[in-house]
Amino acid sequence: MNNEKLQHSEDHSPGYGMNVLIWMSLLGLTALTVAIAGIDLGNYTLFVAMVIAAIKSILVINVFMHIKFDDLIFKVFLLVTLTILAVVFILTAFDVFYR
Amino acid sequence: MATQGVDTNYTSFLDYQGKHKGIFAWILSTDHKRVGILYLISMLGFFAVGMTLGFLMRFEMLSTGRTIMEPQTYNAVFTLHGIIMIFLFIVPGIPAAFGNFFLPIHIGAEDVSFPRLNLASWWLYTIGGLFTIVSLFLSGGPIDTGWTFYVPYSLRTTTEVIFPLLGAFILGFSSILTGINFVTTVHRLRAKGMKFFRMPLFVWSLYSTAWIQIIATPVIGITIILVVIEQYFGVGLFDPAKGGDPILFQHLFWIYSHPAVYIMILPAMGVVSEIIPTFARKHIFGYKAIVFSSLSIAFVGYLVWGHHMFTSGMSDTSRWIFSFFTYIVAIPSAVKVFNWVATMYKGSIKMSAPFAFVMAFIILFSIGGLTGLVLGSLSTDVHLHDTYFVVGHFHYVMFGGTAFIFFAAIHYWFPKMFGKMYNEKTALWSIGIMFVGFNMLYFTMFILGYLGMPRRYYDYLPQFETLHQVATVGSWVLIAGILLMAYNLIKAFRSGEKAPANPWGGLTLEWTMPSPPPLLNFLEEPVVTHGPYDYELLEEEGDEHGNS
Amino acid sequence: MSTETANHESHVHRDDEGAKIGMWLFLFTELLLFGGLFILYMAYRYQYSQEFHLAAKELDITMGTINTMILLTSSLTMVLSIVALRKGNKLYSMLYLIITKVFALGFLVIKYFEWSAKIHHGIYPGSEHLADMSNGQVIFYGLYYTMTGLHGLHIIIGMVILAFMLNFISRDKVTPDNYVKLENGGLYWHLVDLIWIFLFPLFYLLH
Amino acid sequence: MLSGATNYAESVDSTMILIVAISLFFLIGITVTMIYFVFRYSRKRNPKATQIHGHVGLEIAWIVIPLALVMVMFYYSYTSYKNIRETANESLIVDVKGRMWQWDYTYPNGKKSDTLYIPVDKVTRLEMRSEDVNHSFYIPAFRLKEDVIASRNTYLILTPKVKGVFDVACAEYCGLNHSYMYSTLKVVGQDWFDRWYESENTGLAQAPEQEVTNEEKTEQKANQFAQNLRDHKNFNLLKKHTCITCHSTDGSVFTGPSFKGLFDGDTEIYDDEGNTRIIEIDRDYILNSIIDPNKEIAVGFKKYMMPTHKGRISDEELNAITDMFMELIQK
Ligand code: HEA
Ligand code: HEA
Ligand code: CUA
Ligand SMILES: [Cu+2]
Repeated sequence: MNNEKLQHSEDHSPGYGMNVLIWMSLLGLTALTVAIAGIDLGNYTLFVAMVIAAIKSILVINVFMHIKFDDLIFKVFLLVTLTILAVVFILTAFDVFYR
Repeated sequence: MATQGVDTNYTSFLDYQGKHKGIFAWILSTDHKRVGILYLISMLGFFAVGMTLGFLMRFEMLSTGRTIMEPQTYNAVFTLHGIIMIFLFIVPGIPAAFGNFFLPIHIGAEDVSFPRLNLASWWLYTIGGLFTIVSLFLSGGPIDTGWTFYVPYSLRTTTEVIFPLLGAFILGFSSILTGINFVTTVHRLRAKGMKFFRMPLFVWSLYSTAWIQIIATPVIGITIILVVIEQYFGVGLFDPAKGGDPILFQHLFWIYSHPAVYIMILPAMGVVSEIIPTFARKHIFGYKAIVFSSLSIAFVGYLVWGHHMFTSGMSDTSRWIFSFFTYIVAIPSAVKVFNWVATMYKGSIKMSAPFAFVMAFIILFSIGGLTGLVLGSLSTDVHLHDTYFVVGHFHYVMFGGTAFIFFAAIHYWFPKMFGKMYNEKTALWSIGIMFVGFNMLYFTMFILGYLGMPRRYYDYLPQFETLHQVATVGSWVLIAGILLMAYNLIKAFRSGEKAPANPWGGLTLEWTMPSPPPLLNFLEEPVVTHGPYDYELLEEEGDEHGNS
Repeated sequence: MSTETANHESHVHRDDEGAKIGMWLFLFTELLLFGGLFILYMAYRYQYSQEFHLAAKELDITMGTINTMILLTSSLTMVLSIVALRKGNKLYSMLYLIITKVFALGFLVIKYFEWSAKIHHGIYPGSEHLADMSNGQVIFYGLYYTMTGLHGLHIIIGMVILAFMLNFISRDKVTPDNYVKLENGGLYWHLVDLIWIFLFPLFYLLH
Repeated sequence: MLSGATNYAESVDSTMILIVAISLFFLIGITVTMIYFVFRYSRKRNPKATQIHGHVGLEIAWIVIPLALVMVMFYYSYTSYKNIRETANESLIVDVKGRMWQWDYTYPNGKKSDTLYIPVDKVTRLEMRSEDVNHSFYIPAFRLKEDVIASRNTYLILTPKVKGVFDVACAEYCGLNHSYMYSTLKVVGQDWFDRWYESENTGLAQAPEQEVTNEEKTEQKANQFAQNLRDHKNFNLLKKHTCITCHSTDGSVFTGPSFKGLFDGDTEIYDDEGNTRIIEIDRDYILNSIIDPNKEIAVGFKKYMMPTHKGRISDEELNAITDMFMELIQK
């Protein structure tokens, strides 16, 4: 078995400071999305809300879940899964939106 | 049981006595080989039940009107037949039985990554199966929705649907655990020198399958949960009376169930890619092409689920999109078929039982797959959807495809797993009989379907009677073949000759160990220096019947 | 690691990377599980967009926002617990875990008040009040209850997992140089958070 | 073979032939090649294999050629299907209701029918909706089907080019009597259709007016008949074989015609071609109705609703029942 991989890649993992910073941005983004919801953006309301949610989840996944500091294989896995999820959404949309 | 094989000073996994005794030594064992055999036995049990139900259905179809059962019974019988065959036999199928047994061995590992999860998955399988069986005896009576559980019928029927649904949910969980285990094992536990492109194709196919199990199965999970919630609380998500949309149920159902058909066939394709090189003594043709076709089937499989819904009332736009992708997904399968046949070219072929199964498979699966093309085409599918043509199609791919290879795998690995040999001649006879019966039974269905005989029909118009009778007689021939095969195997298990370590001259790692395998698989940790099909090396060494 | 059944002299390998792969694969299944529900949401929101807006007015943004903040903060304390353990600080690690659990409980309490307020107003699946509303509103609440309900269930499961972690740390089964279990528990907790990040705007911010 | 009744059906058949032809080519090719290899390169004839690892050119060829062929298949099926979905200038719109386990048709003028009449050579659009679970409206001769669901309308467009009587089946599993959810589609000439469309008649076209010379007298006679039947010593046989769950004795219509209607000794039936005639009830007719019930069907009722009782009823019982009816009718 590949012994070198057994050890944790300690040096990369973020410490207290970085995590707190991320947390503050997450709270900020939450406030932002609530604030924007008050404004009428017409058709873009949903879009903007989803973009903000996506940014938030990127922060959580990259830092809290330390994908950013993990092996490449984790990123590939995640990308494949998200692609399939997107495909499934799009293909369903072709039915729902074109009826 | 006495020790067998060439090497006598080792404990085989069959003989090993651990902390637990008797049956507990099996049902509490985390040894991947024992889990594999547990799966094999339980699946054969369910399979026998499923086949008996199939036999009863055919008997009912012998004449118009009532032959042996009432309409309600018939509806329950085809539903249970479908549920048992799909969820209890063919989806766990080859991965759970032979995958568990041989995947770690093929990559030179001692066990899977999470042995306890592996045992848990068998327990979940058993519990899920029990749920399904228990439902037969509950007040509502056996479920009658068809294996597809379509709403709103499944919300309205008075039969017992909750239990079989929960059963299917639990079985899904079991399938997910197997998938997680396999992906992790392949990534983490390969032996020294076992590079990715030195893995046997069986492992590649299991790896692709495992990904489908992981990604697709949760979708059926949530679909089932929603139906159960609907039954209990009436939230309305699938209930047209409350604004729900039954078509969305079908989307969710097939988002899982189409990729699931590749869960069924990919492992079988993997077994085929093992058997052909072994019996042709020849390197597989286009190793990488087969690898990538497995991976691409796993992915493209998500693009086509709508071909089960061409007439469901979904938008015309998505109808043609799904039809288009359906054609794309046929290509990787075609690539495999061509590569298999090409492997036989200039080989040194021995026609033994596993190989004969493979030949039958190539013909039957091609027929099944090519009729899949007829169904993938929009205009013809609109005519043939939900007719016996579809029934013919999926029995060709599932029975003629997967189940035949399941049998092939039993014959291929029987000597390794149990250390005994079976009678080759009897095996060949049984294959011949099965092949004839099979075609009589299912080819007729294509004609019936084209003539407009809908499926899930208890009774039919008189003009279909003759063809139905041909099919029923075919089922009897098929049964004769299957019983002969079962007899042959049981006899071999009881009193077969001792099997050598490498009866077929295969090159994958399981043949380097004595039969049956030792407790921890490898007597010494293997180091892999060549690919699984490098028969030229074998010839250079002048090593014939490959005693390791 | 006790292997009660694998009692043969199986060499138990410690494979942290493998354990993490396993956990991520499991998270993917969770993602797809909720994915199915989000597909339903997409379809019904398109079909009933007016009614959805109308129905969403009943939901309390303040409560929703507070809950979001709570969950995000609990995610932070979860990470800090791991950081603390890695730095060798067992006590802090456990403390952070307890705070995480308190937040989780807080989330559930608020959720409970939200649900019971709705139910009090006669809005629950199968209620007469709901039956008088339009189909779109029925569906909105159907989705609301199933999705937040399933999410709530995951919070509860998460709390159970965290309880195990607490126990493991205190019994030194999870230590500064063997903490992959805690990491995996954390991953699960973040996933629950992730789902909520999407649920929140989709149900509360529809005005 | 099942012959097509529309231009569309023919285009479906030719697509089918195209796909099957290509498929047969590959199937035979693969099978023959494989069997040849197995013989030619058997271990006896060829003890030593030649190791070949692959061939890039071949791999590309057998990706590209099948891909091209399946695209051809897709193109033909898509174009033929597209035609049938485009809402052409329909001259008639019929509402189709599916429910467990029956099809009902409503015409623009409010006329209702349980047989679908449409004019030949005209475009008819079916607007379909289910009242309960999913069904599927399937006309094999037209190669057409579309699910009928409860949440919204689905449609089919029919352009028949020949007159005739066609089966309509339900192709989506819908419970107990799914396989009996047949209905009839009659394609008729425009004149004929117009006459039917304007008439009060709901059932079959040339159905003669009921002879009601003396209504009261007839009614009395019928009631007397029903009473006699219920009092008859062999009536329990009808109970035993559950006949009376479908055939009432008081004139109410269930799945099958009421026994009460037998009082006058004749009945109107139709055959496969849809022709109707009035026949006298005799022993043979009663026997046949039990043993081979789908040969002659009373007007107003559907075929295949009643299973045969052959082998399920003893000869004595059969005779007793027949005697009973003949005796009562004579009275
Ligand atoms: C093992 C399971 C399995 C497999 C592998 C497949 C494989 C395929 N299936 Fe099948 N299918 C089912 C199981 C399976 N199916 C089941 C269970 C149902 C019914 C479910 C229900 O309703 O109950 C079903 C139903 C089904 C339908 C819906 C029918 C309907 O209800 O109206 C369709 C429609 O497109 C379809 C298509 C295909 C296609 C295109 C493939 C392709 O992947 C096939 C690819 C293979 C080949 C093409 C043959 C080999 C290649 C050659 C011989 C070379 C020549 C090739 C070319 C020229 C391309 N299948
Ligand atoms: C792997 C999948 C699989 C297999 C192998 C089979 C096997 C058989 N099936 Fe199939 N079938 C399905 C999967 C399968 N089926 C599915 C998914 C459906 C759809 C259900 C639905 O519509 O919801 C279906 C539906 C279906 C129908 C259509 C019902 C309808 O629409 O009205 C019919 C009709 O004839 C049928 C017949 C048969 C028969 C005769 C067999 C025969 O092969 C059985 C013959 C063999 C025997 C009877 C063997 C007897 C031997 C033993 C019992 C001992 C064996 C012991 C050992 C091996 C140890 N099946
Ligand atoms: Cu209606 Cu089947
Ligand atoms: Cu499919």
